[in-house]
Amino acid sequence: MRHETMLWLLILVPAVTGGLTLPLTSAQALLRALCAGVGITVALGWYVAGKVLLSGPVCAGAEWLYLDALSAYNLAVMLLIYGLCSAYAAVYFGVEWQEGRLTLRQARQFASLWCGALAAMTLVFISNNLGIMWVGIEATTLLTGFLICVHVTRESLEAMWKYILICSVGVAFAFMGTLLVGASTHELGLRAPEVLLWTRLHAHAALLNPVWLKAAFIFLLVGYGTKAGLAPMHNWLPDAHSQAPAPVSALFSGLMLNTALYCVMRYVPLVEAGTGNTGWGLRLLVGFGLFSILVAAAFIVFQRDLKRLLAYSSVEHLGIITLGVGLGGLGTFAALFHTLNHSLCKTLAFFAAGRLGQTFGTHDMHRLSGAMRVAPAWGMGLFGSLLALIGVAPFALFMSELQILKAAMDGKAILTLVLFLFGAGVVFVGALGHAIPLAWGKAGPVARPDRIGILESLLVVVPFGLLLVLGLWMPESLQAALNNAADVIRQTGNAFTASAGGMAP
Amino acid sequence: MISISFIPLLLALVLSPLLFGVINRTKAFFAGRRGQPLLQLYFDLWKLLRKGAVYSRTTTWIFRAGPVLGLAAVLVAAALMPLGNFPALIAFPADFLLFAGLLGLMRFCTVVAALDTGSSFEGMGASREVFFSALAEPALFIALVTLARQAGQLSLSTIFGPLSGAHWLDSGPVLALVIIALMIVLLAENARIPVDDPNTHLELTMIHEVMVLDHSGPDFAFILYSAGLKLWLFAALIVGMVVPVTNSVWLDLLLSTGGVLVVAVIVGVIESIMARLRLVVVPQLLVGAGVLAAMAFLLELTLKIHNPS
Amino acid sequence: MTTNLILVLVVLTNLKLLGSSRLGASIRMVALQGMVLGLLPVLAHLQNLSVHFVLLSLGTIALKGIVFPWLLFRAVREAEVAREIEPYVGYVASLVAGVLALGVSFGMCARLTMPENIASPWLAPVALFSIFAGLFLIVARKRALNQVLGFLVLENGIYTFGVGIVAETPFLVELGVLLDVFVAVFVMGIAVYHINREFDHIETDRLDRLKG
Amino acid sequence: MILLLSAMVVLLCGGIIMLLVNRVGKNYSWLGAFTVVVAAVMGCIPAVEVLVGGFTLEFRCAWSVPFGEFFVELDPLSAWFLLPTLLLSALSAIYGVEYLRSWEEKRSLGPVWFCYCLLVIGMVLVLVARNAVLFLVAWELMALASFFLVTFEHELESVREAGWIYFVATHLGTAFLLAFFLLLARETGSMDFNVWVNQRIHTQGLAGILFCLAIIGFGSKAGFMPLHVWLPEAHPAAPSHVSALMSGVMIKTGIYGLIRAFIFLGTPPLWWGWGLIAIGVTSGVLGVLFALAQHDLKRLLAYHSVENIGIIALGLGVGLLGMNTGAPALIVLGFGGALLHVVNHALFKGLLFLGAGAVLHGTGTREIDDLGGLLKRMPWTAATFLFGAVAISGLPPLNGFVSEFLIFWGAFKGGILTSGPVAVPLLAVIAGLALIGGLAVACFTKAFGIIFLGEPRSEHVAHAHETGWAMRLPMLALAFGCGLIGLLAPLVVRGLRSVLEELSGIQRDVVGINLATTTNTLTFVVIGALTFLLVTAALVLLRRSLLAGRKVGTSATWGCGYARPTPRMQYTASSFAQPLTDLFRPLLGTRKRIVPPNGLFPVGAALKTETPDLTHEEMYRPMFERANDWLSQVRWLQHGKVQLYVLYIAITLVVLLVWKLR
Repeated sequence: MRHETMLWLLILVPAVTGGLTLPLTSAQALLRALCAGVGITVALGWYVAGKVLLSGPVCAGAEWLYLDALSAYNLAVMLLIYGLCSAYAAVYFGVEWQEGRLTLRQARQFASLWCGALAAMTLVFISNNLGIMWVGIEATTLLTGFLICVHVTRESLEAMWKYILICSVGVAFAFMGTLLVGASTHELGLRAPEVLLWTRLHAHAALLNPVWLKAAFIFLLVGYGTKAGLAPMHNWLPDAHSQAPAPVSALFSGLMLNTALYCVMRYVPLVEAGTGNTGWGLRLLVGFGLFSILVAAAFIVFQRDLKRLLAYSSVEHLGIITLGVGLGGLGTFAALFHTLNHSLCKTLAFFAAGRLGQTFGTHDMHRLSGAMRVAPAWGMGLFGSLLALIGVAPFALFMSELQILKAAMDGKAILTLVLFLFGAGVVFVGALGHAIPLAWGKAGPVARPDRIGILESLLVVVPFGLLLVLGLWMPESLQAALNNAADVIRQTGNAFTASAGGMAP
Repeated sequence: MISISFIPLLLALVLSPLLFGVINRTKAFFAGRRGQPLLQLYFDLWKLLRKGAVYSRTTTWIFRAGPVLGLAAVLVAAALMPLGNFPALIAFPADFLLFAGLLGLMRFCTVVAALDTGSSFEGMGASREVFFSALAEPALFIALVTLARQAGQLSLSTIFGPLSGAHWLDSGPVLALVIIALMIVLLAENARIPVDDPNTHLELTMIHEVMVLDHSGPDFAFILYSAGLKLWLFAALIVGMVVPVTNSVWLDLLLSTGGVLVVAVIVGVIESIMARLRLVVVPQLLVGAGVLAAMAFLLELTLKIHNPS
Repeated sequence: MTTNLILVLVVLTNLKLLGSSRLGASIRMVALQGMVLGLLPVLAHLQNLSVHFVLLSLGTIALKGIVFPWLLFRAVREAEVAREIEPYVGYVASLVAGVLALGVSFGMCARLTMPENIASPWLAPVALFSIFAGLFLIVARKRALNQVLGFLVLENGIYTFGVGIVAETPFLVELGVLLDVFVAVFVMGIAVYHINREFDHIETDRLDRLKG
Repeated sequence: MILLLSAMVVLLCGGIIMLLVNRVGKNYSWLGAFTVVVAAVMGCIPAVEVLVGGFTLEFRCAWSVPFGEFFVELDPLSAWFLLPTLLLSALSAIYGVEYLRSWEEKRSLGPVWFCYCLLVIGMVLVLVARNAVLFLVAWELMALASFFLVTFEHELESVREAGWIYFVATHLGTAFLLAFFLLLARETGSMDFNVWVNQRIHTQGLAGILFCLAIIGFGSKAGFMPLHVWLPEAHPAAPSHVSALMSGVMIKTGIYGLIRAFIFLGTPPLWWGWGLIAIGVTSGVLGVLFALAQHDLKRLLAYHSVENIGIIALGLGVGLLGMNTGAPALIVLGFGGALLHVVNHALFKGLLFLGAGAVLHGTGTREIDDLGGLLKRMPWTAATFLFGAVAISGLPPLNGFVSEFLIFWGAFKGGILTSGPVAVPLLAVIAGLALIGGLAVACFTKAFGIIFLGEPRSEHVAHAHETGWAMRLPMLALAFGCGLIGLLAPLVVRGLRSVLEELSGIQRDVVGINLATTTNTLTFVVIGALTFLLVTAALVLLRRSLLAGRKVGTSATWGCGYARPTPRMQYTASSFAQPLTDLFRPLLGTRKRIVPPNGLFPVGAALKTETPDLTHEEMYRPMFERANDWLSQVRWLQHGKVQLYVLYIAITLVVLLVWKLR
């Protein structure tokens, strides 16, 4: 059937692109081809996702492939960000190529790995088999590993080593968890091919063995949580983000973390149903969410390196998303919305950080100051995105955080509310203290003049505009999509489903 | 009615310059001198009104406007102050707020005029003037609210009516405290010893007098006259608490007028027997006045609880 | 009861790994462990043996028993290092810790209700123990190579569990897993190689420039 | 309503256009000002209608945001706050045209005007929003716009610092507001203000919590001590016409929000009244004291905003006590005085900030001690500033007196009628207001006298020049307004009727009666004021006739024998304030640096005093620094050792397995 082919294409196109780019002999051409390939994938993906969001889940390839509202939504977001990142990569490495800081070999390496990563992530979203989903995640880890050290330096190597080791260990745990889930199905007596199929598990979730399931979820949470950068498993994140080239950092923060978190979300309904909807799993999520927020807040205050700052901010926001999912109900809705907002905002921030880094020749915030004067467009982009990240209205992140707060308040989770507000407050104070000198401080020494083309200015305007629009106006269709996606995580028939739909109660 | 309510104002206008004479005479008596004639201030005013004026080149219209506005303000204030049983020309609830406001305006004008000269001495005087009056203000208002509570009335013209012997028997200490507080306020507001010494000729020690060093001619006449009026008004405020004692209106009027002069005598006595306080001590005096008034208010509260009348 | 034998072997190899300082010896131990575990699929499911298990065994033996050791030996030769010098935790202490970990894992698995058709009651504990041992190696050793070994042991533990308890895991998945592990080790090998060339040492405790 | 909405649209479009057309050296400020004026006029019409008619205009339309609804309503309370907002916005905009001209060559003025328009939109929207989400968005929009306006001169380190302090203060305040609104939403199950009004919170404990949240949240915007830290930083930093707008009306949105909160919260317990009175006295007295100790004109004015907010809080406290004891007189006088003072303060504080801007514009300095004798060079500015000074000192016959009169009167009424628990706080109100009044006189005689009178104290004054009409007219208009409200007090207060009915929740006729007595009294006050003017006129004539034909000479100021006084011999602001600042040293923590004259023929001697904000120095700065150090302690968690990172993971795993696996 048609969807099946489409889904297969989603994996094939990027893979093939990766292959095709190899023979090319100029980085420019390489990057263009790359963008073209990604563009096609994005188009395909959106088409399929749109179909799913409108007309229910799709199951294909002998139940190996499955796309429901949740995965479709995440897929759509992921592809959107991937498209932006690829365009930006073209700009970023284009500059390096002109300055001869990028060899053809590096370019090839980058292109192939980049496409591979895209394929792997797509696999994560469209696979129905939890094992394959895991394979996808592990694959992204290994493929992106070398993306960190496109430029081999001591720091980048160190970062890569930490990244690969920590994430491999974490993801190994995730696999253990997957197996444990399989082990929890003994009472069901499923046949070999079905045992890890999400659809089947979801159908019989209530019959799963609770103890095995709990053990499984703990392993999964720690494992995928490591990849998603939840504290205290986040330590690889600042190093990797600070050392990777900006497009890769954007890729990491913008979608790899979400992808890992998506895997956790997949299991939430199983665990909840399996443990009799006692909110056992959700409490864990809330705990990790809050801890991540607070740890990140503490580290943001005294950062010096811009990209490390952004990395910690990612830890914070992933914590917020986890918190939202953990709160359930409206929180889930808001968490998914926050995923989109955070990805948009953080990619913009990393774009700006990268180009400004090229302009100033450093990421040290003491030297990288007065960006607004030196490079108006990107300076504006950076300042704007930082403001949005720390939750200034009328940007979309304010809205989603507001809803998460509401979820906490309505759930009478006062302590959670207070801690969240406290953490957010600390982040605000700290990050604003960094942002203002960044934007307006005494202009630091400039390594190279800032030239900016129309495409680049688009890269600033598009995410920014989206953030603004989503903050002030949330299309019905998007709300519906979010609700459907959220309903996959929270067993439907939830009190908030109606109200979250935007009809003021 | 309106006709007789002119009386307090008229008395104030006519007799207020006399007060300085009385004070000087008292002090002369204590010093064993003959002293100036009682009507000295009248003569001075008359002389000044017929003189020309000399203005500093530094000054502006502010300097010229100061005395006029000040006098105007205190005149209107005079129209608010009753005497004995006679209500004031303008009487309405909480009129003492307007009274205080006008005096404040008068102060503002004097101070600004003083600063207009750019002389350091007058600046010094101005600084001290605002300093002390700012501290005197609370004392005045607390005293007033205590009175008002005592009388259950909110207008100067009606407050004093009920304050008769009965109240003195009933809550004498309260009224006594209030009187003391008001007396201190009077001394401060009118720049008398122990707060200020009007007739040393050492500018550094003076407050009110030094502010008007540069004024001359009619302007100075205005200033002197408004000073007299101001003293009269405060005296009337204090007297009002004691009088009326009889139930004959005219007798009371006589008594209150006499009372005002008595207050002047008392001021004279104080000036003769006390030395001027050091500037740093004055705040304690004024705050003390405020504390006394507040004490009076609290006593008043407890009294009211004991016998609700 | 060959399964139990295998499991005992696994435990012993783990303990040896914890106790040994020479990288070469450690690699051999890991190789041995891989070989042994390679037999597990077949031996654990003798009654309902299927081609799927046979292929799995072969794949495992080939990968864990031959390819990985070869890769690692190459890395050792590149790095010209023979032994771990002053690890964070001494070898005796490591052994003690290992024994403790064994106890803990048995205790923890007591909580789980095992499926009835299980080859050996020791499967889960031993798997867990291997995981702990692997973690311990990663944490307590400085040589990057030792950490790769640790990762492998950890992986073996999970593998033990998977093969022993979740027999129903689809073949495709297992292939994917093996492939991933292979790539992982491969990648780590390259990383070690790079690091060694850049820093001319592979002491990961000196890789601590990025902090704060 | 449509008019008001379209006014906002006009502002938005105007702002965007300004953003597009302005370039460096291409200055279309007049266009921006024009837009604001047009919008203001459009907005004032419905506001006046509502205020006079006492009815309510509303407009709802779906807003596709969760829990959001575009529900705006113009009721008397909103209208009462809306009028000064629009008026001052328009006047400041006109002023801005000339004030900003000196920057037109350096930078594009587009962003400034854009933010200005946004700020006005934000304020208007805050005043009319009736949906919590809409309100919060508007609130944040207001904060954001004003933040960018405050940091207009962001080349200066101090300005950036000020911007940071301002944004942090306001945003942390917003956090409390979030809690406030969400808690209300939870209790009522709705985000709709009208629902909240209909089902007020009556459970005491909950209401208490909400009250505290509102006090902190809105108070940080209004500038209650000790949440006021941002005012003395932000107002001097911002361009003067923006300071005027922020100090004049923006901080009032905090008061507005507080009053709204009261409406949601049912009958107040006594301690709310006490709390507000305590806040009022602290803010008022400390505010004016700190103002007295400042040498920077705009800092001084900023502290006076704190003082006036304190006065308003006192009024509200009196009103709350009235609501608690069911004494309509207190309600009418307290709330009435507070509301009237909101308008008055908008007028004279706006006027004073514009005046300060004119001085800054003319002389290039805000240091009071460098100025002097400006009246001769800037007669218009001086005259209008004098008006503002008299008004803010609460002296008749100007508007400041009227509102303070009402609050005072309310306090007195309560003071003579009620028993201890109410009477004693009211005594505090009386004493506090009296002290504030006296100190305000001291402060503004100092400000006006030292700046505009005497002889120039430095070179800055030499090239001072009077402002052009664009800056002069707004000041004249505001001064006129001060006088007008002073003389038309009864009419203005009558306008309060519908507002008071709305917020006090007592019957129409009761309000009516009390308001009637109030207006009668005020008529007497006005009569007094008019008599004062007549007497003045008469005296002026008298004086002229007296001096006619007499010799009127001029000479040097009498120096007590010293023949050639120099400007440097004049009293300075510091010396003028010295007795008071010395007396209150414990509260102010004024720092002195003295270089005493020494030797037989001393050449140099100097005295420098500075009074930094006590709460900022003693409370916030140490707090933030300690927090910073404390947080830096966690740095070791990220020590760069990969082994230990893995250990964290392992520990997490084991702990969870042991703890959670049951």
